[in-house]
Amino acid sequence: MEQLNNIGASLDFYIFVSIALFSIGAIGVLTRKNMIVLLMCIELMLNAVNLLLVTFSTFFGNGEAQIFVFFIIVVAAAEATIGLSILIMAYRNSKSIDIEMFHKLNG
Amino acid sequence: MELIFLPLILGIIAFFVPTKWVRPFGLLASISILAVSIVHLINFNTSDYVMLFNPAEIFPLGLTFKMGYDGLALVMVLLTNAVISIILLANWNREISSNARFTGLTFLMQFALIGLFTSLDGILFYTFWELALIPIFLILYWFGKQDNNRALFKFFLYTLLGSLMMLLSFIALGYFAPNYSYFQLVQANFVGKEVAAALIMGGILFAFAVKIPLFPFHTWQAPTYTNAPMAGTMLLSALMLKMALYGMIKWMIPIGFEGLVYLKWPVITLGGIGIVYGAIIAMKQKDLKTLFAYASISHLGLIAAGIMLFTVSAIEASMIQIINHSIVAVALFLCAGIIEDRLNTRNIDDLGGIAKVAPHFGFWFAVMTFISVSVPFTAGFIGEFVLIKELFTAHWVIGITAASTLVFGAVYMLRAYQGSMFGPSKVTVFADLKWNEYLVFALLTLAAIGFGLYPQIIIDFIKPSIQFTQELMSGDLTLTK
Amino acid sequence: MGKDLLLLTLISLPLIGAAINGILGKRMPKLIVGSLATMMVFVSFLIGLTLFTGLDKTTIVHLFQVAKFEDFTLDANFQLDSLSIWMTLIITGIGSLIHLFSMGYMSHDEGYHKFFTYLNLFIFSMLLLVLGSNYFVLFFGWEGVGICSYLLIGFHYNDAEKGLANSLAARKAFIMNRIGDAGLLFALFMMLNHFHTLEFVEIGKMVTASPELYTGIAGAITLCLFLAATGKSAQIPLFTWLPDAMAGPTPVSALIHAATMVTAGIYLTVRSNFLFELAPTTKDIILVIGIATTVVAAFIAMRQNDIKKVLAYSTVSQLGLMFVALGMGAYTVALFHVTTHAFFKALLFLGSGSVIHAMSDEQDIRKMGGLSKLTPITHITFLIGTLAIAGFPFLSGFFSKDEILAHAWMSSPIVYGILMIAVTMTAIYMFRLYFLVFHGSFRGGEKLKSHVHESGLSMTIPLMVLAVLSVFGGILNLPGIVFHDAGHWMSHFLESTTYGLNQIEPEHMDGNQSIILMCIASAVALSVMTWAYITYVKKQAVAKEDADMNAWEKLSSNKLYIDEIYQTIFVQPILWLSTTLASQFEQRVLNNGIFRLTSAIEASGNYTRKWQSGFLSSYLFWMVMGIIGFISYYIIKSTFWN
Amino acid sequence: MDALIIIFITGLIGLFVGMLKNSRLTLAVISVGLIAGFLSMYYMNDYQSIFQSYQGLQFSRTQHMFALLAIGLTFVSVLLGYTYFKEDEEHTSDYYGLMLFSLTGALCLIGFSNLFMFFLGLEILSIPIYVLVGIQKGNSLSSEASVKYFFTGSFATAIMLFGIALVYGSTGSFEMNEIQMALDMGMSHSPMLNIGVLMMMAAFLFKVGAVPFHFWGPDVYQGSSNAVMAYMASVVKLAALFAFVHFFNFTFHSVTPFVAGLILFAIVVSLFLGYLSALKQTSFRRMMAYSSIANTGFALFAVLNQQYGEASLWIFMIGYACSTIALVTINMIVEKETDNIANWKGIGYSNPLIGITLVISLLSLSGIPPFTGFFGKYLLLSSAFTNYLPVVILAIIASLVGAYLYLRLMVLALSKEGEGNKLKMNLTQIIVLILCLGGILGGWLVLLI
Repeated sequence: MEQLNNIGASLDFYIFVSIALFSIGAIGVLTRKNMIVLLMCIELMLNAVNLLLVTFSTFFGNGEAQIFVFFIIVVAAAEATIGLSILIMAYRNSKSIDIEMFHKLNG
Repeated sequence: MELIFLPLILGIIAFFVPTKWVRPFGLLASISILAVSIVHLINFNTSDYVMLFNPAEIFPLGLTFKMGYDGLALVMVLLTNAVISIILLANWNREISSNARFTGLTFLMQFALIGLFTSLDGILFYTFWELALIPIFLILYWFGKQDNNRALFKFFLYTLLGSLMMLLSFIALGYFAPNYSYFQLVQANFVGKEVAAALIMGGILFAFAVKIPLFPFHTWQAPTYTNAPMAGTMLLSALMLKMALYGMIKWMIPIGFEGLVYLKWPVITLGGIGIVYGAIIAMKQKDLKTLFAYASISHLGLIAAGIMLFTVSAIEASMIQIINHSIVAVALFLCAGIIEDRLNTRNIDDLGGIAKVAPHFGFWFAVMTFISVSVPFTAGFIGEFVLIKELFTAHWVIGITAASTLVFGAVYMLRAYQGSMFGPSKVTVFADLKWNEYLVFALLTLAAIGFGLYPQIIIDFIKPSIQFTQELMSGDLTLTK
Repeated sequence: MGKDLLLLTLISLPLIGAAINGILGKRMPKLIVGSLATMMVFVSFLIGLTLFTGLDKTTIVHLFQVAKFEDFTLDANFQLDSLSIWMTLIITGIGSLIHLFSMGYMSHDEGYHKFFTYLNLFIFSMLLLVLGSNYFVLFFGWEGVGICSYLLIGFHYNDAEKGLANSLAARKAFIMNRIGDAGLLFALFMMLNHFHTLEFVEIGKMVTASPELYTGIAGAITLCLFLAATGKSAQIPLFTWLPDAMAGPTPVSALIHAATMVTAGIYLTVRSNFLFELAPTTKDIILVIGIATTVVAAFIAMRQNDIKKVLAYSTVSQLGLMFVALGMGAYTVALFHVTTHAFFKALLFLGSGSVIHAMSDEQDIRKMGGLSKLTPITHITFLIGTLAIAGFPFLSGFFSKDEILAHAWMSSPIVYGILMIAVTMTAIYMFRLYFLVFHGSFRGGEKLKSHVHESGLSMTIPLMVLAVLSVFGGILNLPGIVFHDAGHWMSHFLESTTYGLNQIEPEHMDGNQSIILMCIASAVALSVMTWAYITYVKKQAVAKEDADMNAWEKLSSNKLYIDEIYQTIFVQPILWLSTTLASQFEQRVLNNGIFRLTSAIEASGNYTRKWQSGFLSSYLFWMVMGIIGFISYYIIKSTFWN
Repeated sequence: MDALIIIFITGLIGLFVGMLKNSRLTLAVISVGLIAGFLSMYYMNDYQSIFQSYQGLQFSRTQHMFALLAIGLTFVSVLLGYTYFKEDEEHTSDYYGLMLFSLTGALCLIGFSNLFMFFLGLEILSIPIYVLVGIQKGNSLSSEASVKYFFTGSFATAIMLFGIALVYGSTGSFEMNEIQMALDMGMSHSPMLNIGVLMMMAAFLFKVGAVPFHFWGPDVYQGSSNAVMAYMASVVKLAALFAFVHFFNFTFHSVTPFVAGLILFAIVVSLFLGYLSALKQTSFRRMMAYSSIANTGFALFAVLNQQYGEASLWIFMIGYACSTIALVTINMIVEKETDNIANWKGIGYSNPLIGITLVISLLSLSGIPPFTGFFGKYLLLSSAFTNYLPVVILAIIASLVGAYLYLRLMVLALSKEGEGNKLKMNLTQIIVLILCLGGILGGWLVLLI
């Protein structure tokens, strides 16, 4: 119970941190052109979510959220692998991993 | 049920009939359908509704699947079947009638029309209304001129816009009645919500106005007629347009009369404008088909204006006039088609002196001309007489406007006839009529004169339905269904 | 055989004839076709006679009910009374004579059976017109005769040079009649709205029962009726079709455009006398228009060179005279003139027809002359006709015209004066015509002269019969002042149908006056005759060419330019409107407007597509923008909403 | 429940059977598996399942219907894919396997009753699609499409997760009904929750492909193969839309009025943007993508319809999916090296089956009765009629533009110039067309049951 309280005091702090992380990730996604970096930024966003979930789970004092976090980690891993393979294939087709290269499909 | 589904089945069969059998098949099939409807006519002796399909329970969306006919609907069904047989007969010597696609589509359209006339459920009505659009569209597209896409799109989108407005109105109606059964809808109570009723009816009326077509919404008509094949034009003007007029009588007035007071005079005015406008434009048209198209704008403007008077006599006269217009439309477009077949032109300037080389055609064309200017002894006369009388009673200005059709009609019809048949004989060789064309003309004349001398036979059939409407409007009516 | 049945047979016989000829005529020999048609009409004439003799009171025959509407019914009823039977006799009598004449006249025409079909049809519709017991049936006949007249005027539509003109004339006649018909329709509507019936008798009863109720509406109704009458009976302003209608074969002109159809207007007015009696204004209008028409037409007739055109304008002028009588409320007098006019005008037309036949279709009087020896019978009969119409003493025309003049004198001397001028002009042009055609030397050249011949019996017999009639026709209605007890037989006969009238009987004026009037009339006729004889026979004056005419003559020979005026005032503007509407409004505004709209919608697709740039970064950017937009929406809403 | 297992295992088996390099056999195995899954889903309530106890997946009657529809549509897509996949024998099974895995995800997404299952379903649904889109290795368009889809998709996932986290944070539970209760107790207007809901909504809009998160749609549809596109347009859209509707009609129903404005905005813009942009396309799949954006706009009316939303969505989706699959099949039959619409000229004239199918599916798409498409639209619009009349009218206008679009295609395809060029179809395609035809003509009859 005390634990809950003393995290309760600084709950907002955790939330802000994770929001900040999330925003950084998002801004990275927006600004960077290298696909690998994009991938990393998305990972960062996911981790921000993880942080948030863990915070809440501590706040509510139940483990559900932490289980959810495990799900997220697994899924993130899967996504990363898929993403990398797609990236490789894309690289094979057009010798580049700069997303600006890909605008044949438009209009 | 067979009344409704026979055309559908025959239509589907028609697609698979080998080419050399299509022609007789089509004619026989249409005649058999006509025979079925005549059987219904013989058994019809009640002023009440004959339900063809009347499920007890009510399905989601307030769908009730009620189908049946009263005198009004039965008359329209008969008209449809008769006209389609006539059209197939008229096209007997044209290769279009040996085309399985055409025959099939014609029957599908017949199915849609009969369904529309017999449907007693709002959504069914709307469904058939839309359904009727598809076969005619394909007929126009496949058998019309090849460069007619623009006209086609105009036609389709115009009518579709109308239908969507109608859909909105029907959705709105759903809030005024427990379900979409006709008998529930007519009891929809708009007291205190007249404006709402006016808006709803306005939506429905828009769809009708486009189909009829009323004055500002008619631009699809002339190009569509001009590009369409003869049969397509006949189907359009002899049957398609009647859907809208029937809808006005059967669906618009009984359901939304509370709101129609707001629409009455606007529509009558548009009709009046249409009468004069169509006639005046028809005067100088060169293309026979275009001329007849504008002429029919003029005729139908009169009918629409008459219906909007809501008086029993006017509506009875409108029905007579509806039937007459079907006769006239088939007749005139057949004449135009005959000329086009023989000479590959419909331009009055290139014609002239046909009556000399083809006296029989000249004679029949003259008869049809007189029928279309609705001289006495023809159904058109009684119709126009009473319609104009009612309009005149309503207001003398509209009466005089409507009466101008007497003079103007004579002007453009005689001009068309004189220009193509008489005068300097530009045309030297012109094959005279074929047997089927003789037959068609004879039948049409017979019908026109028969109804012209004894229109009572129509009135007797439709009177109950119209008095039903009147009782609704006067408020003393208890419905059982 | 009951009256009803007789009446129905009387009506239906011509229809049967038409049907038979129309269907089988092509295969039957001409003689049978013609005689069948003639017999049909003649038999109905005989039936008419029997009915005429057995006539006692008004009988109405109900055939069937055409249609029953909410507040009125349309019935096919027929009425047998003095007026209708009188008209029937004229129609069938003259009609059978003209049928007989046509058998000879049309013998060379390939459309023989068609012609007789149409003629019989015409007789049928004319009988409907006069025998109908209500305005509805009357309207059937009214339009029916219009159609037949259309068909018969344009009968020679495929004539090499005149074909187009013929068909155009037919069209003009039909359309102008249609304008009149519209008037009749409106009259019918008003009657339906106020009397809820169209039966003559019932309306008559209502009106006579309480005249004061209906004075207002009667004015409107009668005006519409008179509009119809002007259409059918070729009065100002709708008279220009009649001269053109001469394009039809001559028997047609005789039957339709002189004897019967054009008098339908007079019949209509007499039929509705009970209404006209309530509308003094209308009667004045009728009077004025009648006077104007008779003068104008007579003036135009003076310088026409087409033999039939002259007679046509004289017809218009005579009809005007009848309307003058109607305008003065002298209905029986008008009918009397209708009768005599039917006799002598039919005679004149047939005579001219026989002339034209003899001249092998030459109608220009400048090419004729001296036909008196070549065609003796025609000459005599034509002379009788001329004398009759010119008002030569004791011929039919003399009496009928004199009645009208007497009434005119009673109403006002001015009217009488103007009418006298018209009468004088009538005499002038008729004698001019007569002398130019039958006297002097033949001007048509030898070749034509060689085969000028008298017509066959079938044509001359009618001429003679009609000649006799036009001589003794006056007996029907001798002026009471002179032949005291024998006088006004016809007026008394017709009183039963022209009931409720207060017409001035010439008895009221003292004998000397009326005798003086007669003397003046005959003096005029005789003096004109002598003058014309001197000018055209002694001085051999021939109709002038347009070049050396003075202004008045030009005006006359160009028909006062009325056709041109109508063209510019009515026809051109409407046609202009038609073209402009079609090209400007229809095309520009409606068509292109919608097309522009659709193309604009289609083009807008190009702009919406631009958003889809194809760059991943922009996609992501817009997604973020979307989220930011959502959140700002939330912030705005939560701050301003609650 | 068992259906998921069956389908998943079938996918695995399929992968192994694929080694035999016999595409017919693979197809047979997969079909059997799908049918088995369908039946087990159909008779779900008639027998004791060992997984009955599991609370994470609950199939209510509606969800049941949706699940069946999803399986059915997948089956159709599988059949449709056959002709295309059998070209490279050794990878045939991969397609099927991936499709089936993705279907498993879809089923989770339909049957979820807590956020775990929801999230897993979403991912299991999406990840195979990323692969499927890019599976044409040599094709640079395909790889581009898959890149775009992957990055936008995973970005959306991140947003979705953040939303979920915030919702959890403000309600303290992952169980749908508990969240609902928590919201009903009146925490609904805490900023955290609302922002969470908004973010989830954004992610949903992305998944269903509505403005302004629609950008992936056209590119991905064009880049992927016909079969995959058909699958995405039908099953993926169905599952995503259902989840969306389910969330906002039940769990978040107290929040829905609050976000209604945004959804209406999305609806209107999607409708117009979709149809207008589609007018000028030359690539068929791209055009269908835009049309699918517009149709999503219609489908979103279901979100605002608390009462009949899901039922209406079902009717609408069967109409839309069947029409789309039918059209894609036809496109597959006529497709030359490119999927240019010009290939369609006159195909309908002398091939009756194709002609009838395309006419009916296009009419159904333009919302003409008595086809299912009409009833779908009718239900959606009529429910929205009272509250959102202006939007309904706009939707009507937009559907007129749509009608013009489909009409043009119809006219092109029915042109007489196609006289006599018979296209050859193999059995599977014919079956697919007939199934779709049945769906379009008969789908709405479900209303009467």
